[in-house]
Amino acid sequence: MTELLTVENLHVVFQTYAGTVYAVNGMTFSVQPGEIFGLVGESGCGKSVACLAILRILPGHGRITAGRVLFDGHDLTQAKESEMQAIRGRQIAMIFQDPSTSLNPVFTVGSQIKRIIRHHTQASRQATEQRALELLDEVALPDPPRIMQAYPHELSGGMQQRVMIAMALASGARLLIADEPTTALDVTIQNQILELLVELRRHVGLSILLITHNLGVVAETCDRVGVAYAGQIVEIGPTSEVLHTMKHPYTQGLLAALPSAQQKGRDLLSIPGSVPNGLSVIPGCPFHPRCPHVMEVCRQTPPRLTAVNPGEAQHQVACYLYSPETAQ
Amino acid sequence: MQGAPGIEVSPFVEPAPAATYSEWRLIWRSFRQDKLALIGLAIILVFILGAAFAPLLTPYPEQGRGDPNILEKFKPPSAAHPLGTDYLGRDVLARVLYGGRSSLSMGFLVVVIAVLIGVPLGAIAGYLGGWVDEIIMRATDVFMAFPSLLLALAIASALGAGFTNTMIAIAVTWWPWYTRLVRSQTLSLRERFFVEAARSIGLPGHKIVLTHVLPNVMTPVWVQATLDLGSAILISAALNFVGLGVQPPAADWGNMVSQGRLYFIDRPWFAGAAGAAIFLTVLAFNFIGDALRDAADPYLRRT
Amino acid sequence: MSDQILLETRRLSKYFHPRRGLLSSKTGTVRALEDVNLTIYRQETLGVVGESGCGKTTLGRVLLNLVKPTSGQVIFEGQDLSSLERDALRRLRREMQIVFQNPYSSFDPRFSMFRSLAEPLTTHTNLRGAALEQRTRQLVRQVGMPEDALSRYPHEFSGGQLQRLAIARALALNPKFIVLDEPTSALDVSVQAQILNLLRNLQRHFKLTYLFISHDLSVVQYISDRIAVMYLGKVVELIAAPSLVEGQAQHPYTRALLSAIPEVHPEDKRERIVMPSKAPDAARPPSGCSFHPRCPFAMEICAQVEPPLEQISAEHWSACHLIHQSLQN
Amino acid sequence: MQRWEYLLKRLFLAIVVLFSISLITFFIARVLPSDPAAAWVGPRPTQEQIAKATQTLGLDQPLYVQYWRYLTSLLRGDLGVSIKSRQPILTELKTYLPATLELVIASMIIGELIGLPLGVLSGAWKGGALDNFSRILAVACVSVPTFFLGLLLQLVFFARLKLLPISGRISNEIAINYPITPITGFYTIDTLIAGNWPAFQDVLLHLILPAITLAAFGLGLSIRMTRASIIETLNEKYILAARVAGLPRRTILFVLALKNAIMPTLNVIGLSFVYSLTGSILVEVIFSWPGLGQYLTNAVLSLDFPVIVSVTLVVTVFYVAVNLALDLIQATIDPRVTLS
Repeated sequence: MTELLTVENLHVVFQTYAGTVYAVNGMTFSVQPGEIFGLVGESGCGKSVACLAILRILPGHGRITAGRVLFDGHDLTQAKESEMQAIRGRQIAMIFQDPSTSLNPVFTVGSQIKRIIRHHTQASRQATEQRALELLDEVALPDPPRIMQAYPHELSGGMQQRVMIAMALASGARLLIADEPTTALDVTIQNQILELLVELRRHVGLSILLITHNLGVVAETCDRVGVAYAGQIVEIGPTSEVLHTMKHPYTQGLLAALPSAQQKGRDLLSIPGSVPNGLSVIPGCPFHPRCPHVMEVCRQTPPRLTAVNPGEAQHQVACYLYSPETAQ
Repeated sequence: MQGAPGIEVSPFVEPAPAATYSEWRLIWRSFRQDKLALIGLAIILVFILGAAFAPLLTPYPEQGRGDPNILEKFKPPSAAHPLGTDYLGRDVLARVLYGGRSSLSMGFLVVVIAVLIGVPLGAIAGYLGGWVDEIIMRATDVFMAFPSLLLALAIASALGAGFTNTMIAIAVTWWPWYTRLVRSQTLSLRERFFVEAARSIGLPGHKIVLTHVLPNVMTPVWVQATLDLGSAILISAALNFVGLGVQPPAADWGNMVSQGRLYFIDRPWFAGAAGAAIFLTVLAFNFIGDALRDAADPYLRRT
Repeated sequence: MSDQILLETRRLSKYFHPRRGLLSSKTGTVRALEDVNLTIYRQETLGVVGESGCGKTTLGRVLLNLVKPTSGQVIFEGQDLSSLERDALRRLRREMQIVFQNPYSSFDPRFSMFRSLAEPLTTHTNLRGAALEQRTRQLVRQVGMPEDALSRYPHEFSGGQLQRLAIARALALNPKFIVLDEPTSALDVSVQAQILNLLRNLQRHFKLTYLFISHDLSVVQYISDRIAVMYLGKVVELIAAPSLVEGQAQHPYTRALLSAIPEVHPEDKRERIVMPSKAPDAARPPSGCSFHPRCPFAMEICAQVEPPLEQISAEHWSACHLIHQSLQN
Repeated sequence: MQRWEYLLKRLFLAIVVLFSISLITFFIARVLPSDPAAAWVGPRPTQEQIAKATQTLGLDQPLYVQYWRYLTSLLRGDLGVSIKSRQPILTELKTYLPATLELVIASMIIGELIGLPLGVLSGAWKGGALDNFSRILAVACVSVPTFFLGLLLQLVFFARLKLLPISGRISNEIAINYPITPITGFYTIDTLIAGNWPAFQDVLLHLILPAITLAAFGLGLSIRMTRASIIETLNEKYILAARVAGLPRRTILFVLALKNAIMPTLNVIGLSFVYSLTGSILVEVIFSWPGLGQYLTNAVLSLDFPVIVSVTLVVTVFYVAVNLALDLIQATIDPRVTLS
């Protein structure tokens, strides 16, 4: 299978008042055509920054220091700004966490969608209008002609996110990066948006890079998942394998920490400490200060992603508990 | 389970976030990167010291205070009179140094009075809300509906010309800006939970305003006050220029320009020196204020 | 039984009138709470769950008298809060505390932790000097923080640490009742577990009563003894947590919420109840049952008659016309 | 809220403000001075004059009666009589106001025409050469005292370069040889209408220096505030979303960002207007421009109190009206304004 998007050993740093923040430290993953890939992790794990880096829209004080981002075989980190311009929207679209601030408040929904359609297709006025109505229908918004006339603040959060998705489709992108698309929404609305994404993947053949902190969301929508910690992928593989036969102590800890009815009356297993703030690079395995199974080697050299079962390359984990060198 | 102090808790190993500096130290660290601001600081220092030690710095202190010296009038700059002499023969440098006493102190006092009136009113309006807020805000509306120079001019002429009256007149037009600023800061502060936490433990309102609200709204007030020092000096110079403010023979940069303007085409030095003094001072305060605002920006946004 | 009751509300309502100033047109009142009758037993955790704008946060504030109710009563240990004098009310504040959603804004950035934790003590007790210091040290230890935290400032802590300290502050006056307003929603999963464990330990140890407000039904299910489900300012279902887990919820909204939790283990998945996405507007609640426009089981009567909260079993109440339907069938 | 409701509300508020303004001017005129009658009569009053003023002003009456008389006479358009000229103030204002407005409008055109585009470009290319230039220009413009700048310009363009006239609205010989028939009171427009080219040229030359002097402050203000609002808008999430959608930079800047940044810009125009209006007081003194400012400063020097108060009142009313108009324009541009 040829990957649509490959992120290889990506490093991103930010210069801030407090010092240099190492946000992404050698992240590697790929998204295949037509799949939903979940990038899951807690705050500060670098998942959102990695996505901004893919599209090269990092804020001014952030920059890519190493690594490659291959889209269709082209390295986006080396592309000129004008080439990126042609990739944004037309090839890769992105939606954000808070739809209410992602829509321009002083233009109607219709004019915002139509502007994108016209820019990318040069269609006639009438065809543009038609296409905009189709798109709003495609994201299951009721009464598209009325929505076209509405200003963003007149729509609910769920509807705004649907509009954002319609705008992502308007440019004809093949890959959609969805950065916590449902975090700002209520649970019942969250489900509908996720279902819409799954639906679009099936119908339009859209590939989706879904960023979330919610393992439940991953379980219900993603084909494959990468677990990020301190700017690196610590475990990656098909969703059901990662979530059911999880190997990395961090993944195990995350799942054990989820409160559920079954855990009732018992203490939750929790990971001690809190996520690192990125102001320094943790030597060795980034998880070692919080890991219950920490060994001497973990403090020295960072582990590499290796297949969990030899001969089955899909499910990989970066942990010395499973690497052949330390297994003996 | 053990006794009260030792109740069982999950193990906890977590390093504290690294940098722990106070807000003003961080602001200063960023501020001192700004060359223009440092130049501004130097200019202000020179004028303040010049005004404070005027009697020691000039050989003609009595001329600085206003004594005429008709025989020497209209002398261009020379070694004896580095900035020349004015239409009454007074040493212009001495006049500028003494004029700084009036101009600088009026600007400074106007801002102090405006802050003293405006800040408490803003905090009260923002914290209490309701009809108190409504009344205070409508009052600011009315005062801000007047162009401030004009209102100050009308009030100053009603009170009669003079340093104190002019200062009061300007301050009256100035406080609403601080009330507005502090009120909006207070409103956003009220959204933050520590104020609600203070209410939930039953801390009385005046204590909440004094200990939690006011200290947290002052950073933007200091920034604004620095910028306003320039504007206050500008407006007080304007009132002195039209004949309000300090009365001759006392010197003020504003009335010095006014007195010199008729001779300006042929003998530009004495109106020019005073005009340049105003320009440099206001410029310096703007440099400082801008740098301070940029430096404090992360802290202003935080609230 | 009545001495089992710590707190009760009787027909508690809170209306907000969005201020429009002079010359405004009356464009509706937001009914944040309407006729809420709740009983909270000693040492239990009552979970309150609902989507944004359902009034759950207002409920917490009204119980603590931080917001005055429009009508109705809050009765704490037999005393009606609205009838109390100012001083009596201030004394009562010692008994009831609150922990907020956002730990980062829960502390005055200019106060050291010592000052923040000492504030409730100096306001309500005569503890000063060494005794005060002693007490604050004890408080930080109780929540699993090192004592040197007292000399530090809020920006030096992580969210999880701050939430521990906020809990310490809430404990300072030995309260009986704590409102926990989404205490973990700003935290990461791994830290959330620490806080939930801490809350459970403290409850056991200090015999605390909790009102646990959250939008996350899985957290509420885990920590609560009973759960109140709110929709547009009303309690639509009140149910013991084990019954909820066993799938005995009656109200379609409760069932929709349950089915909407994204599950890590798909085999746990309940059949999904799909609701129209039309967002409810708290200023213009629908006629009859306020949930009927989104309810997949809506009947004719739902649009006309508002269903009362009816008792189904000992600890199970529900406000839905379907109860009678299912009983008849 | 409906748009007409918003409009009504704004109008109502404006009336409340106007009412309060009359209260304050009343306060300044009748309460603040230690002896209002003496202040009203001017310098070196005679006993008889004071007695007459006390009677006409009704100073022996209770304050509320005085205020009522003051308010009703204002509403009739009676602003009183100038002490110095013994003319009704309203009549005098009618001759001075057009001169001031012509100057203010000319300066606003200069200031905003340069300031707004410079602010936009400077904000869009933050840190660039143009940005550095315009920031220095802006801070210099807001720091220089208006009256001093006027003197400097006279020194350069009149005395040294001999390019432009030093003061007045029109040269004497032109005024005599090519007389202007007042229609609007704006000399530039009046000469254009009449096709009076020599006079038009002369009037325009006279306008340049005072207009530039007056424009400086507003120019600096426009650059700073427009720049700040552009930078803020460009930091918004929806601008990032537009970039991600692949929209070209010029569309983002000149269509998407500008429509959002226009609101603060309208406020800038309002502020510039008031600064020009008050700045004209000083500029008119420097350039002997026969407008409100000169009328006012002469009144200050001769303690012509009725004139001081009336000019303050009239200018403020003007200012309120301009702000009201700007508010209504905002309401038509931004759909959210009517909600807040």
